[in-house]
Amino acid sequence: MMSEWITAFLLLLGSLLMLLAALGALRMPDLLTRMHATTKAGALGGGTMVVAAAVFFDDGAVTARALAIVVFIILTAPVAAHLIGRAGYFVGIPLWEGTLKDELKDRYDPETHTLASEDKPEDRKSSAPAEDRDRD
Amino acid sequence: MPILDWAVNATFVILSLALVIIFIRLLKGPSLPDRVVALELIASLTVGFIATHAVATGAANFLDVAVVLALTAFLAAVGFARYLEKGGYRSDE
Amino acid sequence: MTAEPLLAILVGVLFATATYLMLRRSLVKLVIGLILLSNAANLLIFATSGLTRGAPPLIPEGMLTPEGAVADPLPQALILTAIVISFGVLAFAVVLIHRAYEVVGADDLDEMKDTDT
Amino acid sequence: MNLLALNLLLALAWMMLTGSFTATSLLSGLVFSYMALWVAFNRKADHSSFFWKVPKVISFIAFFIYDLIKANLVVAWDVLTPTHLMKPGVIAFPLRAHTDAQITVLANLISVTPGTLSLDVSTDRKVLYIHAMYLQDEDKLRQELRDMESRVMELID
Amino acid sequence: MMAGSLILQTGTRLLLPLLLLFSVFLLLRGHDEPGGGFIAGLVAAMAFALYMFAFDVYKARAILRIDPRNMLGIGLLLATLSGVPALLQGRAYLTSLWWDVEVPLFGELKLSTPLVFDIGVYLVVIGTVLTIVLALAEAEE
Amino acid sequence: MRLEVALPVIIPLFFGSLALAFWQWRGVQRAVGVLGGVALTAAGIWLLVAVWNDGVLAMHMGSWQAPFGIVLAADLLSATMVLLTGVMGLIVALYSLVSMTPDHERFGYHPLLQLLLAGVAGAFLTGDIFNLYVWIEVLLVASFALLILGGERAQMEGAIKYVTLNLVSSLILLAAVGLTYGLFGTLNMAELAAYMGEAENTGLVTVVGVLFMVAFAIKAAAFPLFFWLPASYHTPPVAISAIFAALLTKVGVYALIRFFTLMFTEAPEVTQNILLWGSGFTMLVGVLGAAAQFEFRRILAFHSVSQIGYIIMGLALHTPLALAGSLLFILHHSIVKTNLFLISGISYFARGTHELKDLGGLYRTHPGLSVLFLVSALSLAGLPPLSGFLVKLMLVRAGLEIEAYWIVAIALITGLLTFYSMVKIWAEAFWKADPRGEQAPANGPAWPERGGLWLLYAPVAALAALAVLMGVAAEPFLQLAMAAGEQMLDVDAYVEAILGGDAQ
Amino acid sequence: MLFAILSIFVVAALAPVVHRATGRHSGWVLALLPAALFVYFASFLPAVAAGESVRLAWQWMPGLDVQFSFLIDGLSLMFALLIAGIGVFVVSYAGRYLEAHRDLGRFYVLILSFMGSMLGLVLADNIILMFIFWELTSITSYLLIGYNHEDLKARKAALQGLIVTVGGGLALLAGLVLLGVASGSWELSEILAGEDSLHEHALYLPLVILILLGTFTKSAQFPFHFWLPNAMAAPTPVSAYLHSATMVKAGVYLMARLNPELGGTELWTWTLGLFGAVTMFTGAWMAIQSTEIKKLLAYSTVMALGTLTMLIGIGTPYAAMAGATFLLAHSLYKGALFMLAGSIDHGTGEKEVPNMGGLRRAMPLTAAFSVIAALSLAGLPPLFGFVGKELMLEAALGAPDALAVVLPLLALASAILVVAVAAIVGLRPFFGARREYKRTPHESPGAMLAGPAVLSVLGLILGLFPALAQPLVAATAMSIHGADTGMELKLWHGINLPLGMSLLSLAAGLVIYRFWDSVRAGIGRIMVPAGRIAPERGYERFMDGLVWFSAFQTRVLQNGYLRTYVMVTMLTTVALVVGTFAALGGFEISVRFDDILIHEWVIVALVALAAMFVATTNSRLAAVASLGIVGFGVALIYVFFSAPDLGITQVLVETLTVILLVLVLFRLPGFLKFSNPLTRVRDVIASLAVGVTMTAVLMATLGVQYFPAISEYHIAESEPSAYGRNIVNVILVDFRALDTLGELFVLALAAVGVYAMIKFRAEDRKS
Ligand code: NA
Ligand code: NA
Repeated sequence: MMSEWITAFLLLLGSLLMLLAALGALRMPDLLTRMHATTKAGALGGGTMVVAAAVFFDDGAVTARALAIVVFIILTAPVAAHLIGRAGYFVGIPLWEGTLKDELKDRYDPETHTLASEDKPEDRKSSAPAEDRDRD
Repeated sequence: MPILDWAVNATFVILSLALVIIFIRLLKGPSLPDRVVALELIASLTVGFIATHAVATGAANFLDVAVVLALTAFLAAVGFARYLEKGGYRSDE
Repeated sequence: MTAEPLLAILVGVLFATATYLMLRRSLVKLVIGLILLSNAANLLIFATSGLTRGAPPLIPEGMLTPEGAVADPLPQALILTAIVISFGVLAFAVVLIHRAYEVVGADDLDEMKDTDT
Repeated sequence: MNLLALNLLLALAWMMLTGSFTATSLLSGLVFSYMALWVAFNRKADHSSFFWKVPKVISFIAFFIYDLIKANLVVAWDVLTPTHLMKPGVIAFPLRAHTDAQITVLANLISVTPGTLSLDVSTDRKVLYIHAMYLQDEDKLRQELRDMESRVMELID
Repeated sequence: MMAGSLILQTGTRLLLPLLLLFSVFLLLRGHDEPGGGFIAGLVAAMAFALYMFAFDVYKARAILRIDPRNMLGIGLLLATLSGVPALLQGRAYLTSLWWDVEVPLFGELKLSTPLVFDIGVYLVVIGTVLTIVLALAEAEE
Repeated sequence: MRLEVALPVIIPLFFGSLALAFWQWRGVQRAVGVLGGVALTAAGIWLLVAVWNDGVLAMHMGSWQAPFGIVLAADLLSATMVLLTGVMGLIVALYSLVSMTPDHERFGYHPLLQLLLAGVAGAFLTGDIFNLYVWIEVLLVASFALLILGGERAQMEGAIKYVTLNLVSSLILLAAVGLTYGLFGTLNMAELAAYMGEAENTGLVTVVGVLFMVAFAIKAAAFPLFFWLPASYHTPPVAISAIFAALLTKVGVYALIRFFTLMFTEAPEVTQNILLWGSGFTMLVGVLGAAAQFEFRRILAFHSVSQIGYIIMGLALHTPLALAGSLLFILHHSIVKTNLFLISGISYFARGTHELKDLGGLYRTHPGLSVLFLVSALSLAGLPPLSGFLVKLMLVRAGLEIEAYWIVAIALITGLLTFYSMVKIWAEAFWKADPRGEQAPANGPAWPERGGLWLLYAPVAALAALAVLMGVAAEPFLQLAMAAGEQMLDVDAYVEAILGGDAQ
Repeated sequence: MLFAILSIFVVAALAPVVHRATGRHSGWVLALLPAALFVYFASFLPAVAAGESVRLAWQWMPGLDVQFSFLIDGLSLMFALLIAGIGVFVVSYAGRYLEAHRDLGRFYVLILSFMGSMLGLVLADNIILMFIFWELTSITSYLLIGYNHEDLKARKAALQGLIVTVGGGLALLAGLVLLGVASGSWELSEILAGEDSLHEHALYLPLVILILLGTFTKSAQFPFHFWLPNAMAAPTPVSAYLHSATMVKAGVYLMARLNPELGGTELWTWTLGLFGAVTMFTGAWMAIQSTEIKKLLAYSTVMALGTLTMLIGIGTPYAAMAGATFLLAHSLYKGALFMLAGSIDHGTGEKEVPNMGGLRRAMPLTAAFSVIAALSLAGLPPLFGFVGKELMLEAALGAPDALAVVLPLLALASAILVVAVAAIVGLRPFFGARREYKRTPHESPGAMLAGPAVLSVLGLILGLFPALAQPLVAATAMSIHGADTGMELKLWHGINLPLGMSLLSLAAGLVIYRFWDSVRAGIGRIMVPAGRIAPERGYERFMDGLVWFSAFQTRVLQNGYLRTYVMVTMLTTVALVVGTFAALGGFEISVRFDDILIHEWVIVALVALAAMFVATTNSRLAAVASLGIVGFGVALIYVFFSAPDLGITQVLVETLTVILLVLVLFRLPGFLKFSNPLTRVRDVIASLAVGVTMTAVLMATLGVQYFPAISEYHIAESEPSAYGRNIVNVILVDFRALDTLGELFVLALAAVGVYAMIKFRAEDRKS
């Protein structure tokens, strides 16, 4: 009986987090801010609902599987976010106009795929504007 | 167990709603990364659906699908990221 | 009968969209059409042999047969085989259009009608 | 970190060979493989630390999950409120952490904690670029990141 | 390649062995639970594909050691020949044969020609996916 | 348990896998090519003899009693087709030893050929409709890979059409299989044959049958579904065109024969009428297509279409004589058309072109080749006493006996136009003076050295001899075909042999 | 007998060897074979003369009622002796005439095979066997006509002859099979002996028409006469002779052969009578317009063929006798004349009669034999030609009802023209003023004169002593008529109408000869318009039309646009499905939508939407991404309906596919809007048709299951006898392992193909 209440709660919580993530992805102004929403809410929501299932079945095998999923989500979600985020940034997807500062600007060299740790004065002139960055 | 049935149905509805919303983002784009982000979330939503379905039907085996789903969704993201790194179009409208 | 009619409609939609895509000039659309088409065929098999909710064809540990009715496992096996086969074929097709694009230099089937007559 | 992974692997291997996938077998697998590793590695000083850190690992995970929940509440707030309170921006965070493991864990941690998202590490590994949602008080943010970094560094070396 | 994303590479170092073990797990239990040679093979192949994305084709080939095309052939031979013992016994092709093997510590293992067959499937799937993916990636270099 | 039923599938699968496992060793590849052909031919002979002596044979895969497992079954039709597969595989494998470049061999030509044969043999032997789909896919993907081997632009363009249309056909086939299972709950051909009559809704059942018909008609390149063939057959290296001509469309035709003699026989007024009209148009459209061509292999490709029309005509007429005619026509066409492709290959080695306008003088410089061509070409045109006349006579007589006058008329007109095309090739490539002038070298750079030459000529001569033999020593072929025809129409015996036997 | 015929083909195969061995004497050596055959056939003469007929048979294809059966009666023996006898001279003649030709060896092969086929044709008793030899004569003659194959004219003529005769041959095949079906027998002897006549049979009309199509084309009857003279244009006189006087007589032979069974009806008499007469006149009429000597002879041959056909049609005993006589006479003089024409060509290098004259001194023997043969052709006593001509006119006068008026007139007209032709070929070259020639005229060697000598002199002897020919001719007439004609051959029939007609024709003919050049010119002026509508134009029109139409049809059907192919394929499927339902009924749908859960609706709807988006978006990557949605959605559907393994597989495969697409697509440009709105509307309609059809068919099968599914067995036996609890997996690796095995090879093959595509590149090899 208790476990049913917990299951129900976790399910609803998880799904609401998902809904939250979806709304965030829809309403946020630019790629990176959208990713803030999806990465966190999405990961937690998925995890929560799997845990709900684990609680519901209360069986070793299921628990193991649930655990595997949670671990996997926690391991992969941020990595994926990092990959998409930086890729999006490097191909010059514009940031929201409300963005205060960008310390990464012009430190990435698409030819060599290297990312500098501080501005070199000549970088300012040499680096091309975002539009010309992506070839073909 | 009325509470659970109710919760399950509610969950299905909420998830469906979320799915519709994120689908809109997928259609709107505008850039590929935006769509990939949407795809990622849809994968997570699918995990949610599966978990809920497992609870609803009492068949735990469906969770195996969720395990694989988590893995593949990640790989898809990596693939798309790689595509962008390789100098694909950032926006192909 | 549960959701078979619904799937029947979906199958129709998939066949239609696939056909439409295959009637375009773009190689990419062509291959995407083929992918949709194979999904449609699989769903068709799934629907035509009857749907069952929440009873996967698995036998609980320590038992000789599933308790109660389970979903028909044979169509599932057939579809699984079909999915794998389609995957192989479509992988080939995807690379084929890639190479065709390289040798012909255009994602346009109208550039590719010299071999016929 | 590698040892932790190894521990996990051995546990899984155990589960498979015994052919049972219950929580108990997972637990026993973890315990057995932990012991095995201890037998195998305790003479090697550089790894011995791993063993007294295991408790820390658990507390760390707890802290992490707490952060995750907090993060979501913040995002929820921002998503649901009509006007955007956020002041986003990309900041360069000079790293003290140096091993792959440290940097990776830190970056991922930052990505799942409130308002921050790791973009990338500079090729020379000196700087971590972070997208932050709330740059109202950048120094406070940098301080929080420092704390997190030191946590990670004492956990992993 | 992925301009060597440190984060991805470190993550992959951890994920690869996990995924490989997971795939073996799926393979072995496939006869009783969802899984089986094909699914397991795809998971393993994806693990290597991930490694290739994170590092590069040559590193991926290096950890593979065996050329996927040979793996392909070996898997096919395994699957094809798994049906032959039955023939030698004068029974129909692909008739399954079972041996219960007592393994110390871990109890009895069910060895069978279907298992051999499924392992063949496993190898073929890995070989196929990697042949394609690695070749494509090399073509890009 | 009859080993010979499964061997024709196992052998090429084994050799193919072997060649793949050792793809780095060219020697292994070439050995596999030849040994595989020899072994398959031997197995084919064994099977045919066994079926001739003991009637329909079956092997229940995995010892699972039909209809629960997959059954491999061989009647005279299947056995004959399997033997044909072996012979053609061997012939082409030999020819390839010289005609294929080391590059082609390095990239898997031999295993692809073996697995193509495996798929074809499997399709001929299986008694299970889904398993048929699987084997068809095997041979199809093998043919895909062979078609693009070499990476020429024309190959890619041809392949895109070939792949697309064959994929569509496979998916229609798959859908039809699913619907059949949905209606009858079984996949076993024999059981389906037994069930068909008892289904109340003949219309629905026949619709499913018609879906099968479309799928197989595409594979068989019948009107109006043949487009993939002329678009692709002439693009790959000639040995590959040759094996395609020998076997690919035959699988489609075989399946049509199997399905519409054994299973979907409830509404002949619909199915056989469609087939009859289809065959007529196929014959005419194909042969007219050829008349418009001036490239050696394209002419041959279009004729492949029109010849399929004859085979389907036999099926549509549906008498023992007609079916026997279809079977012999399949053999005849495989032998002759393959040979013509192989000959086009030799002429290509000699002159470096397939264009009739650039060819010429071969009668002067290559008299032996000329005779071999003439024999094959005239046989294709149905000239006595060659194989082509025998089969034409059978179909004409079968048609006139049941008063199907107009289809016979079309068949005869098609024969005349075939004659026209063959004579066109003869006059242009062989009789006409070499456009490069009298003193131009007889042979191009590709021409193989003395040692390899016989490997080009021996297969061609062998096939030509077969074409003559089939016409001159026709009686044994005739008896085989007649027996096969009777067997095809004796459904009950087939059902009994498959479902009656025990799984061991 | 079988041996006799096979021996020819064997020797033919060996001919080149013999030729190389015996050099310039090869002609004589090879001529020994026909000589031996002549003797062999002659040995049947007594029996046949006694009115018997010999039948010999060997088994071949009992399954199709085809056997090596031969029938020797008057008709076949007459032909056999002519072919073998004249064959002797043809071969020896060729040995010398073509001495210089590089391919004399191959020529022997052809000419001997041709003789063999001809013999087989006239001797065969089995109608299929007869047809086999019939076709062989067509193809060998094709190769002979095209003997100078590097000359375009020769190739064209050869093709024309082949198309016409083979086309007729196919009609003949149909006719013969009908004959076999109708009469229930495949042996001529049985058919002829059969009690009940075919006249009343339903198939009589079609089979007669089909058979006559075969014989008319072969025997160059109007309107198919045009190919024969063209066939003369290219090749050497000898082969020309074989065609005109032998091969084309195959048609006449067959009509004569079947006359007893099929003849005697209005249809038969009128068709043969009229067409024969018209051909007869046309031949003669064309002859005097020709100037090349071979053409003159060829057209006069057409005239002779017409005469024979007409005589067979008339069908009276008299006509039969006339036919037999005319047949023999014509073969003798025409053979001589063709070889002599060759001899003139050989001696002077001249082919045009107008340029000839005064050769009698340079070529005395040639001149002498020419005159004799020409007189026989003109039908002057005391030559055998006269006997034939008298009988012919007599028979024409004796034709039934109206024909008795038409035929004699045409016969007389032709006779007049033939006299002129005879004079032109027999006198013109040798008398009058001596002309200038390419070569200094010289007499031909013995080998080339032996034939003409024997044949023309034989014509004279038989003319003086017709009794010598009586046995053979009578026997032949008997076969043609089907009963003994009881007539005697006589040189002198007394003063009667035919004699009068002969004299008239002689006088008129000589007048025409006198003014030949102006006559030709005059006719030329009239015939120019007529020429256009000649049947030959018809043939050319037909061939051009054929090529044009096939090109057009192919442009339309095989137009190279894949989307056309897809469209046709899909719509064919739709049409056949709809048509079948329309024809057989049985389209019933009973479906309910009440038991569907909300999230099932949502997922299905989203999949459908995603698919439509994929189909319509112009962003390639958006398409790929939403393809992923379709994949996940379908996986969810599998999960919702209890297929976990399917769900997993679907997810994995879909992801992999998307990754592959991403890997290969990034080089390709974005979509362009290629098609215009109208096309898109059309395509949407077609696509909808496909979709609706599939939905309809699927819905029709829903809830219909005639028999329990075999999977009940799998569910029950999975654990007990296959030791597996995942039934799907057990099916895959045990119950239906063979499917999975095949599936593996599909994967492997795809990989090999992809690998080859990527690594094995044409452009690399070239560089
Ligand atoms: Na059916
Ligand atoms: Na063919």
